[in-house]
Amino acid sequence: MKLVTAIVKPFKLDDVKGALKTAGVAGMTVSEVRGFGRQGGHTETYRGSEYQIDFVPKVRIDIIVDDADAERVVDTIVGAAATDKIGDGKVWVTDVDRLVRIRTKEEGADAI
Amino acid sequence: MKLVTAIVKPFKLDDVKGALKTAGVAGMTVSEVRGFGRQGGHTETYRGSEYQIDFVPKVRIDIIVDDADAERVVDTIVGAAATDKIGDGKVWVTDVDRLVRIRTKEEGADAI
Amino acid sequence: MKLVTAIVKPFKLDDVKGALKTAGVAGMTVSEVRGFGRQGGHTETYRGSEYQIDFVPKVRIDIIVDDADAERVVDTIVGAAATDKIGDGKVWVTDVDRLVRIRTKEEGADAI
Amino acid sequence: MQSFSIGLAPMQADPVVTLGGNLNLLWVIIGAVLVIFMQAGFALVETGFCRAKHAAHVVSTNFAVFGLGFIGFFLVGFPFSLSAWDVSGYFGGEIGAAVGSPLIGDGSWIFLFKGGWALSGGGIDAGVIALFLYMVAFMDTTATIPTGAMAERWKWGSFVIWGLFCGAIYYPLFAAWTWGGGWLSQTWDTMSLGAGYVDFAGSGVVHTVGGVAALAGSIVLGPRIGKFGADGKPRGLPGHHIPMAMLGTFILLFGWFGFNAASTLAATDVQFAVVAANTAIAAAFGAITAMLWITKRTGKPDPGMMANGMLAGLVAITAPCAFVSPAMAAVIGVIAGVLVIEAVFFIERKLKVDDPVGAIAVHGVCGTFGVLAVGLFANGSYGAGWNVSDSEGVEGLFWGDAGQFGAQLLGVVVLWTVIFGIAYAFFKIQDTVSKSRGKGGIRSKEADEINGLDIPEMGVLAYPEFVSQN
Amino acid sequence: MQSFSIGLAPMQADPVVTLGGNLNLLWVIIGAVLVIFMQAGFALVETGFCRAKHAAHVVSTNFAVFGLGFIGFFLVGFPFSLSAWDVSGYFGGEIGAAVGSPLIGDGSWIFLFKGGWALSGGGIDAGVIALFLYMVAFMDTTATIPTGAMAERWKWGSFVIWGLFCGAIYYPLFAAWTWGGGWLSQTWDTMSLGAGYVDFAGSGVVHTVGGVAALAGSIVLGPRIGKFGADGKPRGLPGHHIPMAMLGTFILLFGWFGFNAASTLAATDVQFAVVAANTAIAAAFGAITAMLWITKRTGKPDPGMMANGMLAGLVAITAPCAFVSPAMAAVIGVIAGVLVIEAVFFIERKLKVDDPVGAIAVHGVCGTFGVLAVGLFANGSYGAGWNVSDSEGVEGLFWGDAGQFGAQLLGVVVLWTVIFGIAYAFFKIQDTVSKSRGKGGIRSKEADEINGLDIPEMGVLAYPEFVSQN
Amino acid sequence: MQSFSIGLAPMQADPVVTLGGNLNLLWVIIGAVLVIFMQAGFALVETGFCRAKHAAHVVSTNFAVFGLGFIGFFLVGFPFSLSAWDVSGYFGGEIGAAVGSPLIGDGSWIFLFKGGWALSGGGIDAGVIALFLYMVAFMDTTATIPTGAMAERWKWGSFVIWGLFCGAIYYPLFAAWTWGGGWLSQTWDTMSLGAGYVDFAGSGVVHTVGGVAALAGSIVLGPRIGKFGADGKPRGLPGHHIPMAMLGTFILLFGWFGFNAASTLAATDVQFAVVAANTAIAAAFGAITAMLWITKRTGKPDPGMMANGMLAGLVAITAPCAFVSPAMAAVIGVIAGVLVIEAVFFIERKLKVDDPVGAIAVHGVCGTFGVLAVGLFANGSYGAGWNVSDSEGVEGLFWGDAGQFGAQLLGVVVLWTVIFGIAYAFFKIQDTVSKSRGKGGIRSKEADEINGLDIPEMGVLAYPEFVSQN
Ligand SMILES: Nc1ncnc2c1ncn2[C@@H]1O[C@H](COP(=O)(O)OP(=O)(O)O)[C@@H](O)[C@H]1O
Ligand SMILES: Nc1ncnc2c1ncn2[C@@H]1O[C@H](COP(=O)(O)OP(=O)(O)O)[C@@H](O)[C@H]1O
Ligand SMILES: Nc1ncnc2c1ncn2[C@@H]1O[C@H](COP(=O)(O)OP(=O)(O)O)[C@@H](O)[C@H]1O
Repeated sequence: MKLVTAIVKPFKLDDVKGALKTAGVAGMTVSEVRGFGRQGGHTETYRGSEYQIDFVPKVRIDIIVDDADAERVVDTIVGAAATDKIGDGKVWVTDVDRLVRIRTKEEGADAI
Repeated sequence: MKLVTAIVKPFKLDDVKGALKTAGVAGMTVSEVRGFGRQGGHTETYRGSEYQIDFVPKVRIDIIVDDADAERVVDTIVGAAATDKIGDGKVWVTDVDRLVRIRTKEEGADAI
Repeated sequence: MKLVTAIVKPFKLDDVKGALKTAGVAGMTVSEVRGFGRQGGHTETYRGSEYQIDFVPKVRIDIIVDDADAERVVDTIVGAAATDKIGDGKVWVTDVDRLVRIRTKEEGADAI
Repeated sequence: MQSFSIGLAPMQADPVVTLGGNLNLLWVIIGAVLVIFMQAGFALVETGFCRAKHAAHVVSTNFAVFGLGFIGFFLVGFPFSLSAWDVSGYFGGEIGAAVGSPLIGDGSWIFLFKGGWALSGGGIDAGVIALFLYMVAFMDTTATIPTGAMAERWKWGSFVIWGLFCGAIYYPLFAAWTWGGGWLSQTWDTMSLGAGYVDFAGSGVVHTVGGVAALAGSIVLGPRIGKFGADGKPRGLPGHHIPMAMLGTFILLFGWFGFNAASTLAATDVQFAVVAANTAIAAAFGAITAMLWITKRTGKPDPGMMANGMLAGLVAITAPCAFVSPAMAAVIGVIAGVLVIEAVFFIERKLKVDDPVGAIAVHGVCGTFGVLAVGLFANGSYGAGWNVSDSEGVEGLFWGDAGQFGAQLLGVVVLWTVIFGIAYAFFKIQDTVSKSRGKGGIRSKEADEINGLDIPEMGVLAYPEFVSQN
Repeated sequence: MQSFSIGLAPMQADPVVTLGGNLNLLWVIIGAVLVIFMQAGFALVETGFCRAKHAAHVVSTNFAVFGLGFIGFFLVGFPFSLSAWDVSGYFGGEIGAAVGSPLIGDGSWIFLFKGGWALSGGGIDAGVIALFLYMVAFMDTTATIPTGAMAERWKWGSFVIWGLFCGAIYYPLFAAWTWGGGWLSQTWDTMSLGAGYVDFAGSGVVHTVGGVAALAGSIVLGPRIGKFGADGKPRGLPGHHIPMAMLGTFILLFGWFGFNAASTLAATDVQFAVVAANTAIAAAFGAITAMLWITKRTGKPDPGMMANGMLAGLVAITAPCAFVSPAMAAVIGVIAGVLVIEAVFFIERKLKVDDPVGAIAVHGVCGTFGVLAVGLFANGSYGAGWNVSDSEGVEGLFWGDAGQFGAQLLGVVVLWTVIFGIAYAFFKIQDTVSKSRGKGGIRSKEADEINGLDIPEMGVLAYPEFVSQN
Repeated sequence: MQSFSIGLAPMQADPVVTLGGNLNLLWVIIGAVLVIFMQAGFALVETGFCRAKHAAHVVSTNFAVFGLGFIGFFLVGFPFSLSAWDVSGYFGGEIGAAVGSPLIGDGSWIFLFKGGWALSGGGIDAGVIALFLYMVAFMDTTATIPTGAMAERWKWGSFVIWGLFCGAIYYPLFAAWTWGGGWLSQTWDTMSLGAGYVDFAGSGVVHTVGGVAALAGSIVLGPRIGKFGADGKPRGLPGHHIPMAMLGTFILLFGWFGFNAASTLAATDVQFAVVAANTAIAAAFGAITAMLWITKRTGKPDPGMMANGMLAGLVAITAPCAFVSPAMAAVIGVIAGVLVIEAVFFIERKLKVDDPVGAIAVHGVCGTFGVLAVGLFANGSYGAGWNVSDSEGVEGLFWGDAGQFGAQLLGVVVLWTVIFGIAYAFFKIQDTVSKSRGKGGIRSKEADEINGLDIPEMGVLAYPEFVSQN
């Protein structure tokens, strides 16, 4: 199996989730993260003193998929998350050795 | 080394931590995540209008272990996190190339 | 490509970010996590009853890098995050099969 | 309150009258202080019911509107509306004589007044200044109502103009007509309608006037992104801090006693005690009725609707509070508790208007009900000589005076046509001018709305440290 | 307060007496408004000390209980308890005469009253209505005490019944016996105990009555999941919002001045100033003593205990505040500051009862101490003719009147047997009936308690956006 | 307020005078209650402007300082400063006579008083006790000002000593000199300066005294880690809860009416109404001016500066509020709104002093401006016989009395030399002693400051569940 990890803009989460559902993805895990990259941050002032906002809020999505589905899932995410503006984020794939569903102890593909 | 990642129900964190301690696991990293899966979400109404709660709060646990311990650790988590109700979560294992303990610069197994 | 993951002390984030910038790292993703390890927790009392604080706040940094840069990036983090006190954290490296930049659909090294 | 003064007759010499006047002056000042504190209540209710990414913006509009409206009212709003009101009778006779005179119209057909600009010039004494302080607090309540309905998408710069406009011109109009001695208060004479248009503490003057502006502003702004689904159905966008909204509601309840009970302008008029109790009774019945009604409608006791229910009862009892019995106050509270929920549904589902906090339903709809309630439930036991009329006590339809109901109905029509029209014109013109100037109108940029108004508009997040979802 | 009226003698004709009556009426209304605002204080303290996942539920119980108790008291609670109280003497003689009469018992042995249901019917005037408003606010304080002790595990539906029951029946009983002219207030006559049972502003009538209900309810509900470890040791479950709890405590301090000082029912009785100061003194000494004591006991100045310490001082001084000197008020505050902490320890560690906010220790234990404090520290300088007795001033044991202490002791026994018994029976019966109906009792479902009551019971999270741990 | 009593002449017999005295007593108590509530405002402003990891510590210092200062003032502070103040004239003549006498100095050169320790001993009556309650509330305002400027790095143990010291000795000094009848109030006699040093409600006595202590404390503590970059430039460290700070500001506005308007000590002196209005006017103009000025300076309407602007207006009008016209109150508000921002910049950028909440700029700088404003804008229409002088009304420079400006200037010099010196010495000595004892000084440990003071100092986090960044 593969673990597909995506960093996307928060307001895009709904679209991505929708697209993945349609693409038959049964589950995913999401977390709030902060991103730093080309999009960069900006300087604001608080009570007259400047401060840096380096990080931009992003959402991280982790999805375990069958090897066969990895490519399709990545493309689905890329398609749904794109605004074509800087800061859209990244998607990457890593290899998973083993997967277990806690409730049923099923392993591998059955556990997805 | 291996990275064992588990998604469990928040109120199970204490049990899992306890079981892992007993199993000799010296450290772990935990984060608050939101899960989407078979457990599904539900619809509520706020001021008379419906809204979807798609994601369920979950806890993510990341543990670096020696290759030899991976299986035992996975089983320990599965054992401790199970409520046999839908939404118990998943555990997966990925391969780690390199590990360093920042404080001592120790590498590999010594760094765990 | 490689995924470098680091768990560091929150107040060290600025230093690490700075060092990575200097080292030419263009982007990273950060999240708030809680750590458990040798540093251990402590017992406090609330309204006269004791309670355990098992986890220490930590920051997680995920960075996708070119294979060639992995080592240098790890060393940079280790150098910048160290306080030589217990609880400094870990850095680990895992392998990445595929990377896509959502905005441009660029793949691999170009997507970093 | 009413135009012109009843109460203690001015008898310079009598130390008891003077002391009674001191007592009344204190009561009015305490009332003003309580009403001013309501600003905090509005700020918390509106902020709590909005989303975290806009919280600094929403709370700041509520904060700034106090000063903006205040300045407009101080400079010209008070003179325009209430400067000709003689309150010396309440304050012992020696202070509080009118400083103003008609500006537009005369006799029973006055539309605006003049005199006492910036509380300067002759005749300004402790009595006039006390009246100003109490009245400026009422005006600020009106000014802050639209900040709730228009929250999460209103440009700071556009909002600032509203604040000044409301204090200087918008609020003063209807206030002049009702309390200042203007034409509506004289309809007992000009149209022989009961005791003329009667609004004891402002269901109309303050709440409906604010509510129609909230509606006008929300229409011009349009709904928040994501409020209505592709199917046109409204979607719930939960407020980010329920305890904050609940605290705000309690603060409003607290301040409302100054709003209603001190509107006797006299502690020597023991009716203020009845007014205070009726206020609490309507609030309690409104809250519980709304709790039960929303449970019946959607299955759970939505905290937001409970809070709206209490406010609905408070708004509805504001006009009739001095003229009805406690039992009738309970009835008014019950009706308001149901009405506010149905109004929220109607506004969202039928009108497709987005009001994040329910300001239109609470202040506009229940305020209107309050005005009519005077014409229905007033029992004639209080209000003899109201509006310097020959009335022996304000009496509603159910107690036999159809004329009074007519007066109230007339006021309602004016509120929903003339006053709503002025508000709509104001926002529409402001929006058009801004667009024609390439400034994009009174609504904030789409990107800002999506990411939150706090950083782009205020430069700070409400909660820079708390990690939040969406 | 006491049963029946002293103060100004009614002299219709005299304008000074009338004006004095107006001043007193205003003071009572201002007092009522301050006490009503205490609801916000309770809501914040209780919500702040609970966990985020239950916050919308806890704040909503505190919000709704105001209206639920109010309605019960409005319809029948006030008539049952205080309708025969003649307060005309305070209000200038022309208003405030009693509207009720004995319902059960007569002479010095009255248990319940009747008359003035829903503030309707003859004799209801501004004076009676003012008394109602002040008294309903006291009742609501009692009603909201159990919402703290029973928080995080109480089913909404069951809670609603409590609110109505407390306002209609539970609170009125002891109030009738103490302030309404009931048998306890007559013990100076029937048992020749000092001036009879004396409770100036309600350490017993309000706080202990609420505190014993909190204990009864917590026993029936049982502790929260995870409160006691396998070893039976209590575990700390930190409150989710300390600043919220601190703000709540300050609001309670603020409102308490209305609670105690306005209980003279007269500003013409300058003792109200002494009462106000004694209230502040006990609060200050209670807070600082608790801060030092908890530091001594556990090593750090726990904010929660500091807050409880101030409330402990306030609760304890409530009964004796008019009868003791400032220095004695300080002593009472110091004792309360230690007592509340030891009581929390005893309740958790020995009784194994779970009270998330310390309501039982603060209101039940310190309220009981306050009642006894009258019988110990009252110095005889105030309270001549109290309870229409022949007493020349309420005097405690340390000043020589053992009888007064006897009266107070009797009251305490009644509170912890009869009143506690009624509360326990209420919750137990409600629980049993619900279970027998297959409704699972008054405690919320285990799964709901684990995941938080907000979504299942209220339909919304208190903080839908903030990411939270556990 | 002023030293010694004017107002109603004592005429035992006359019931109208007695009743007027009751009314005034009530007004003073209500004023005291409002000022006490300001503690909640300070707690919220200071906590909201600090970072989440210190929030339980900051809110707890604000909570505890109320009791600590109170105890010090109760035991010795009040006797030292105000025990010789005869207020019987305000309260009808029968109560409120002075209980104290000079301790150090005599005639027109008194520095400290004695008598009435712990409100015990002869002569203590409702009038004296009312004065105490009102004055202790003023003292606590001073005591809580440094908790803001010194926040996030102040050791709990060191803070506790400050609280006691401020109530017992620090605050009483200048209060004795200004209001107690001390030497500064007599400068009309000793140096023939106008009506002597005049401070109606405490821009100097309360706010500047607190502000200079805030400056002294911040200097001794040094800036927070990370406040100044390597380049020496100040860095913004955003407050963690803007709505909390805004609510606090509204609560302060609310309480300020008790602070200023009740300082007439008499509702029979109708000037209290003018004072109340002037207070609101300066607050409104201060807030809006600051909003515009910060937008001009940094581009956006920083909520923190808007809040500071309102407080600046309030602090500045506190001394002159009774002596100036409404229009002049607006001018004072405008000046304060600009002044506070420039002062914050100066303190941070030039003095390199770190004040997380702007307490030095708001209370110290604008308080000083307020003191001088009396000497500039007072129009002579009020204050005849002030400080028992022969003045026919306090008159500022612009109205022709240079002497009055001289008196005010003298007061300012004393504040910034003697009083600042005492505060600096206190903190410096405390720090040195602690270090010499190996206790590390009054500043908290570096590690604690970095991780947050909540756990190490208080044992609990303010928000144990909310996930937060940094
Ligand atoms: N090298 C990287 N490793 C991990 N995450 C990255 C990396 N580069 C960017 N990101 C994440 O992707 C987000 C978007 O990247 P950014 O460079 O800002 O724009 P774009 O995705 O258009 O190139 C960043 O906010 C960060 O969260
Ligand atoms: N394919 C997946 N990839 C990543 N996380 C998943 C995936 N499927 C489920 N999860 C996580 O596991 C949790 C539980 O899964 P769910 O399907 O709801 O129940 P069960 O674990 O019993 O099958 C989800 O809330 C989600 O966090
Ligand atoms: N085996 C592990 N797997 C994952 N994270 C770990 C592991 N051990 C430690 N960590 C993380 O590293 C942090 C520091 O580790 P700790 O043992 O406390 O000190 P040190 O890094 O000095 O050995 C922990 O708080 C935790 O977040």
